[in-house]
Amino acid sequence: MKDILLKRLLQLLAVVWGVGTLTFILMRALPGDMAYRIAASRYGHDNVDAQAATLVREELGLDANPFLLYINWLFDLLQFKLGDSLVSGTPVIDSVQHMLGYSVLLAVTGLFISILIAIPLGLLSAWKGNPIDNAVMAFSSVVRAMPVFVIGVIFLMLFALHWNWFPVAGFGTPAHLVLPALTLALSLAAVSNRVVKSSAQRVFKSSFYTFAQVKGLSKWRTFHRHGIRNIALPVVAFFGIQLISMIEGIVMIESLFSWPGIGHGLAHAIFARDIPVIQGAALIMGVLFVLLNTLIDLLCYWIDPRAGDVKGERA
Amino acid sequence: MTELLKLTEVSVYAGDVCLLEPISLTLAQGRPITILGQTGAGKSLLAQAVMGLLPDSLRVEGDIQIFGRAMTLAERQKLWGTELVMLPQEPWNALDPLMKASSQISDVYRYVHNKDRSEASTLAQKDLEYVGLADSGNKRPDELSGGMAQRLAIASVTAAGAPLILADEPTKGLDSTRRQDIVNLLQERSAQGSLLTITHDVAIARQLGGDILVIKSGRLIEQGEAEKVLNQPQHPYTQALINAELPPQSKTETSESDKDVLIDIRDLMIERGGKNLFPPVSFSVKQGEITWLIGESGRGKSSLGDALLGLVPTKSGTVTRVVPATQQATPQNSQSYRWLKLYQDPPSAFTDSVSLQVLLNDLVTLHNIDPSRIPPLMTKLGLKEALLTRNCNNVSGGELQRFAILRALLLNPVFLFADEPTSRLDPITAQEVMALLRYVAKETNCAILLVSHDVNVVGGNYDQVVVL
Amino acid sequence: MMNSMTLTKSQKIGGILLLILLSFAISGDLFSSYSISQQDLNAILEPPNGEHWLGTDHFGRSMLARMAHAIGVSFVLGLFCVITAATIGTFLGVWAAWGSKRLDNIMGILVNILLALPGLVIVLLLAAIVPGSFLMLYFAISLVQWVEYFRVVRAITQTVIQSPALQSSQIMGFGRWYQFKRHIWPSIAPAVFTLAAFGCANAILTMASLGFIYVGIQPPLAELGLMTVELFPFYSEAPWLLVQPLLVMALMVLGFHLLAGKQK
Amino acid sequence: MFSALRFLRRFCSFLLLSYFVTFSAISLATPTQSNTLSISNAFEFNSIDPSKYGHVYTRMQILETLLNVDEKGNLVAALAKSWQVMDEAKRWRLTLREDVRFHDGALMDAQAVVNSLNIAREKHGVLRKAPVKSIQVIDTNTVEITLTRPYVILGAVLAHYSTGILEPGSYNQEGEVIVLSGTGPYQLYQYAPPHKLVVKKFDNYWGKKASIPYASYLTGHRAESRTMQARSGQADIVFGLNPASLPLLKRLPTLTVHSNPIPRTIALKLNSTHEFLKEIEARQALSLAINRSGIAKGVLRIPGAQAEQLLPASMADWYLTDVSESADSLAQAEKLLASIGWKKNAQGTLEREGKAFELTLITYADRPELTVVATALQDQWKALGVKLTINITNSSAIPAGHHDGSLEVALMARNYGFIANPLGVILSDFNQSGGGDWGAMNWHNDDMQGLLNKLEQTTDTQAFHRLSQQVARLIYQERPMIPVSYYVQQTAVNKRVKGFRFDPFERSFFLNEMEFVK
Repeated sequence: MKDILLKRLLQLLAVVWGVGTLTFILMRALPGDMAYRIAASRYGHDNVDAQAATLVREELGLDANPFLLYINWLFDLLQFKLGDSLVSGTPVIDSVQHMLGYSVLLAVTGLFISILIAIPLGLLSAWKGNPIDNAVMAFSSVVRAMPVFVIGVIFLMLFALHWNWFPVAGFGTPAHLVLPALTLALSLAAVSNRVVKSSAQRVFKSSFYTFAQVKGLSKWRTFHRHGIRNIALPVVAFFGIQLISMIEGIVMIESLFSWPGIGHGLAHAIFARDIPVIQGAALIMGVLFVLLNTLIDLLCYWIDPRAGDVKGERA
Repeated sequence: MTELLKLTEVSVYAGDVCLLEPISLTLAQGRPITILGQTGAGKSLLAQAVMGLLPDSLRVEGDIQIFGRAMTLAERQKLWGTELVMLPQEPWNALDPLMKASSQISDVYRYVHNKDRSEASTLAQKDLEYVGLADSGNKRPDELSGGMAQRLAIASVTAAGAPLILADEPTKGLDSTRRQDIVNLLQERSAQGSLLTITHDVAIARQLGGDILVIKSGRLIEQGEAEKVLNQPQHPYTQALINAELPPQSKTETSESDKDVLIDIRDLMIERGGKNLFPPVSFSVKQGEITWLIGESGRGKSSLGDALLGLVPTKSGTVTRVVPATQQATPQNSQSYRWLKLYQDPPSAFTDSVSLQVLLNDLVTLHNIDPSRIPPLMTKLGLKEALLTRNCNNVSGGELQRFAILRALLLNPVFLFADEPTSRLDPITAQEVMALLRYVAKETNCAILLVSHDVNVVGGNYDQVVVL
Repeated sequence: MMNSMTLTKSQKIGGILLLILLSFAISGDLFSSYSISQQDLNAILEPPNGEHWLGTDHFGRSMLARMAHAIGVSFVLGLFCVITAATIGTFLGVWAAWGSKRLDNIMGILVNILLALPGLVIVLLLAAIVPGSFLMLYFAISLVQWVEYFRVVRAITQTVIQSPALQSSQIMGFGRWYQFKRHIWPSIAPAVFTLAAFGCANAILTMASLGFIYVGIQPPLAELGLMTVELFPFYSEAPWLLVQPLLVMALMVLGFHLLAGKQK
Repeated sequence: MFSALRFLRRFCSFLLLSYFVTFSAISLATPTQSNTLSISNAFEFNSIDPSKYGHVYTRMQILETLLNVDEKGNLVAALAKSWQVMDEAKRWRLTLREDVRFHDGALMDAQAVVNSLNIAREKHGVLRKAPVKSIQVIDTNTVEITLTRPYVILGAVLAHYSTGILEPGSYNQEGEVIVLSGTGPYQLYQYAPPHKLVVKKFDNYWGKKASIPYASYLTGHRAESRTMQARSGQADIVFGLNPASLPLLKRLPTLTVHSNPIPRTIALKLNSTHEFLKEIEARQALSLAINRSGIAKGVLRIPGAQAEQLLPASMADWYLTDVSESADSLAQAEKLLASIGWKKNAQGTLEREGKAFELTLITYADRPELTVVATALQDQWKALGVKLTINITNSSAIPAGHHDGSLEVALMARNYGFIANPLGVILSDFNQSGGGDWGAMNWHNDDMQGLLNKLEQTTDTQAFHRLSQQVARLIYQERPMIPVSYYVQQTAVNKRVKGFRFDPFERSFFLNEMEFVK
């Protein structure tokens, strides 16, 4: 247990430094005059001109030598100061927290609903076998092959326009969250239900499972006592991995449902060369990633205390 | 005497291929039956058929009566635990890897006998003490040794109190001291009901008594009273099975022969997981001789062998390879590829991605060995030409081990570490492999370090014994 | 490689499916009388008819020509992306598992940093560094995808390295390349093919998500991912347009998935 | 003890708790669907500084300016009751309205106005470009602005959102806006940049009091989601509908679609010293090769929006009435290019002295129409023999390219109503240095300079008209900028809203004139 936490702490430091430096270098390498880009975002894209650019350049002192900028950026970092957004002037912490808060809310709800979809589907196709298994497999492959916004549009047409149950876009009330989260959940569940199925099949076929029934336990009791915990192990690890690959889907969903998340915000920040926001966002997402993965590791450790790299192997 | 189990003309088919020819037997209360025979002879198919655990691809013929009533598969499955149980072959993967030992047993009391939580755990603790696992209640299966896991399996399966117990190879892979406890435990647990055991270990059959059936490649060849079958075996196959058994060996005997020393070991110690595996040991391995290394499982026999091959670091002591005087110190014989190893589980020592022929060609091209040496060796090792076209998965364990020896011989080995080469093989093939090792040592003057439990397989084939 | 080459029935279907798509791409490119950029502003959003077998898009360009070209482009770039990601991932995975412990730790830290940075940020940053080059986008996507291969390959290689088979080859004097060819590759090949199956489709989907936020668009290039974004506004007025790239992508994924066999 | 299920229960309770916390803060607000007019538009806002996003706050009627403009572009009184222009437009005196209150209750006086104007002068915006000498208080209700040289469009500048009047307390010492306390009929109620803001009725507004209690502004990036908001009735008024959705929306009974031309033109900016573009014939040929009616009808789906001239007909001074579209313009274009030595090579691309006629066009994706028009242009110029590569990047690449001379061609949407009097924009787009960031580039024409200087001083309308017609003709003939089409703003208004009026200068949504149909 302790070494998991220690390893993750080390990783946290490496990630904070690595992400920061990487974004810093990459941002420096971007072509295009930064002053102009920031002016464009500040004063509206039709209203930017040389005068605005010079104003921005003086105000932000963009011509200082990059190494100096990097040093005092690192120095600020140590005091947890992320600086202010070049475009809106608000502290990076607030704008990222606002955007990230909504994205995390969407991600967590989406993941949670995807768990509610994937586990029954996976277990059902493992338990009932082929007619259902193939149907679920075909369904998952089709959903995985489609860009997320197509699923989003289908839900919108159905639930928002046809039956008018949920609002089409925007945020504010829980009703706004339903359709975006459902779209994200479906795209995640299409992948994770296959993992649940293969893990469940492995456990159902394993000899300790039949041996438990030979001991006299009923089918349901065997599943309850032996099935859930053994199936959960690879599934929980997979959900941890999915947290990372979720960002592409989130960007599309946020843009389609006008959800004020980080995905869209980050894209704008990169176009507008708003370096502090990008670094702040990438940093906080990196830290969040490490924390979530630590949580997943602890969960896995709690399920299967046999630490060690190779899970499931006899020691 | 009530009839617990009555089988009439029960046989098992895969499609139209008969894997187990018709067998009839009646298992009465208090009178155990033991089924003897080679591994893979279809014995365990019978037990699985009775339990209703056969894979879907197989079909059962004949009539199975339990407590005098013929039952369908579903009915038999309802009897699991309370009336009819089977002890699985591999104890490790028959226990839930994530569940503590005590709860594997307390579950049965709680959910089969509907006891409440505290009563179930006290009953479980009582069972654990009974099988000698009192203090390992909180351990998980992977923290138990083979013997402990088997005893836990027995305790948990018999907790439901089923009178009729089937045991499939209950002592496989265990060393002799452990086997004794397992058999006693089985006898006690089946005292009220009855026991049907399947094994290839003649000593177990002798100890259990009752009736014995001998099966050879799917066919019943002899049946009768335990003493009668064991003392006056009618069928030649049964005789071979019985006299393959010899008294156990126990103390170190060093060879006084004048052969040259190949490896000289001085107070060698190896450490694994922070603790020393065995006290400092010194002996020398002589050319052309077989050194038999024996000791408890987990005492580091394999590590010692690997240390001699330079695969494992040593903690202290010295291992010096003595270049034999008779052969001049050609660079050729000190090369590492003449120090070879035979493995316990033959299929795992080969890659299944290519045929054996390809593996052989690889070896020939690597060391530009003269291919004409292969046919005579093949005949000596009893390997058929057609064998080479298949890959290692669809070839028997015995043939694979002999193929491994062929590959070793092609490299004119100087030293061969045989790590339990026969434990996965049945007695007859094990004997053949042992004889071949004898031949390798004598003919090619190659030193062999043998690690093995099968006292009756090794027999007299050794020149010195080292006990860890 | 002997046994993994005999294709099961489903793998054959997958192969045929992909061949059909490829032949449609090549034949479409060669024989269609229209170029991918030839516009006819009086004939926009026409349903499939005699003249244009797959109808026309919002510029009046022949969808047949564009779809054929798009499949070709997406196939080539998808494969390029998969091959780069697979080679980098497999090489580093095997190297990390097989090389020295220190190297393994360094790789571990590098991978964690890369994982922590959301894939999209890396792709966006790289796309911004070399604007306009399409290959760079796919290279950026493969930079994000190689981590998957790395993790899977490293896990499998670690088990294979401790296997007796590899040890026996080592003792018998076989070199590392032989050990890789005979022992490591056959055990990681199925997993790599499965990842590759979805890798190609994911590359195209990432392109679509990029196109959704106006990155990487270069008229008149026809690429499946960007076409879905381009035709998306016409989903209610001309739904048969948006269906075509989606259908092709679904068939592609199905084809790759069947070809990779049923591991996952 | 069944730990897995217990864990799941704890996880759900944690999630529900977080829901309640996040949403309670927002859902408790009193605006509900019934008492709020919801508006959906494409543009974000991320600061309350009028010089940056003033246009959002004037449209939501929080912020007001001294002068206003009617649909025709004539100056109208607003916070300033009346104004005099003295000694050839070098001294302007404005008398303020007396009973105007700021949102925080303070009365508006000359001191507050001068303070706002002076701060606006420091920041980027139209006032900073005006040649202002001084802005002083004359008495509590009159303000005087003196200029270094005659500047006839100062009135239009004072109607620009960046010169909005805020209560002095809204600024901190450095002049940054910390509170948006304006004088409009609505005041800021909830501010969640960059996507949402809600305004509340301001009861003691000096003018026509609003009737709808709340109004919300939501940024919807994608046109498709804005269309759906209109269809589902979730948004009462949706601006910036994309062409593809018009046929469908027009058929819906619940809403009406308004099409209003606005003085914004999609135009091409050419680098007039570029070796391929320096001859007038080349620029005229490129303009002739454009199938403007096809683009308007097929691409923008607004038949009749094609633009032969830079400024639309609604700006009478700058619109030549005797100009018409020439037929078979592609043949004429080819003849023109042949006359200056261009010949088509084997691949169908024009060549002269071994150099192929290749250009790079810069445009930006923030306005979706631009990428689509660029793609159409690419194919039409390909027919002429000009190979065009399109580079979709950030809009700031155009002014940047203008200054470092790297720009060849750019496609943009120029708002000639940015300052109420178009002369303001013309002046900045065609100034002495050969053009402007968003205007011509390296186009040196002497009589153009003369005309513009005179125009700056002429206050008499006939003289102004004669001069502006000459400027328009020069631009039409020499083609430093090639117009493609005018903008027609498509707006969907839900039938439950009465009194919607569209402002062609996009300065106000006129929220206070609207009511809900009971």
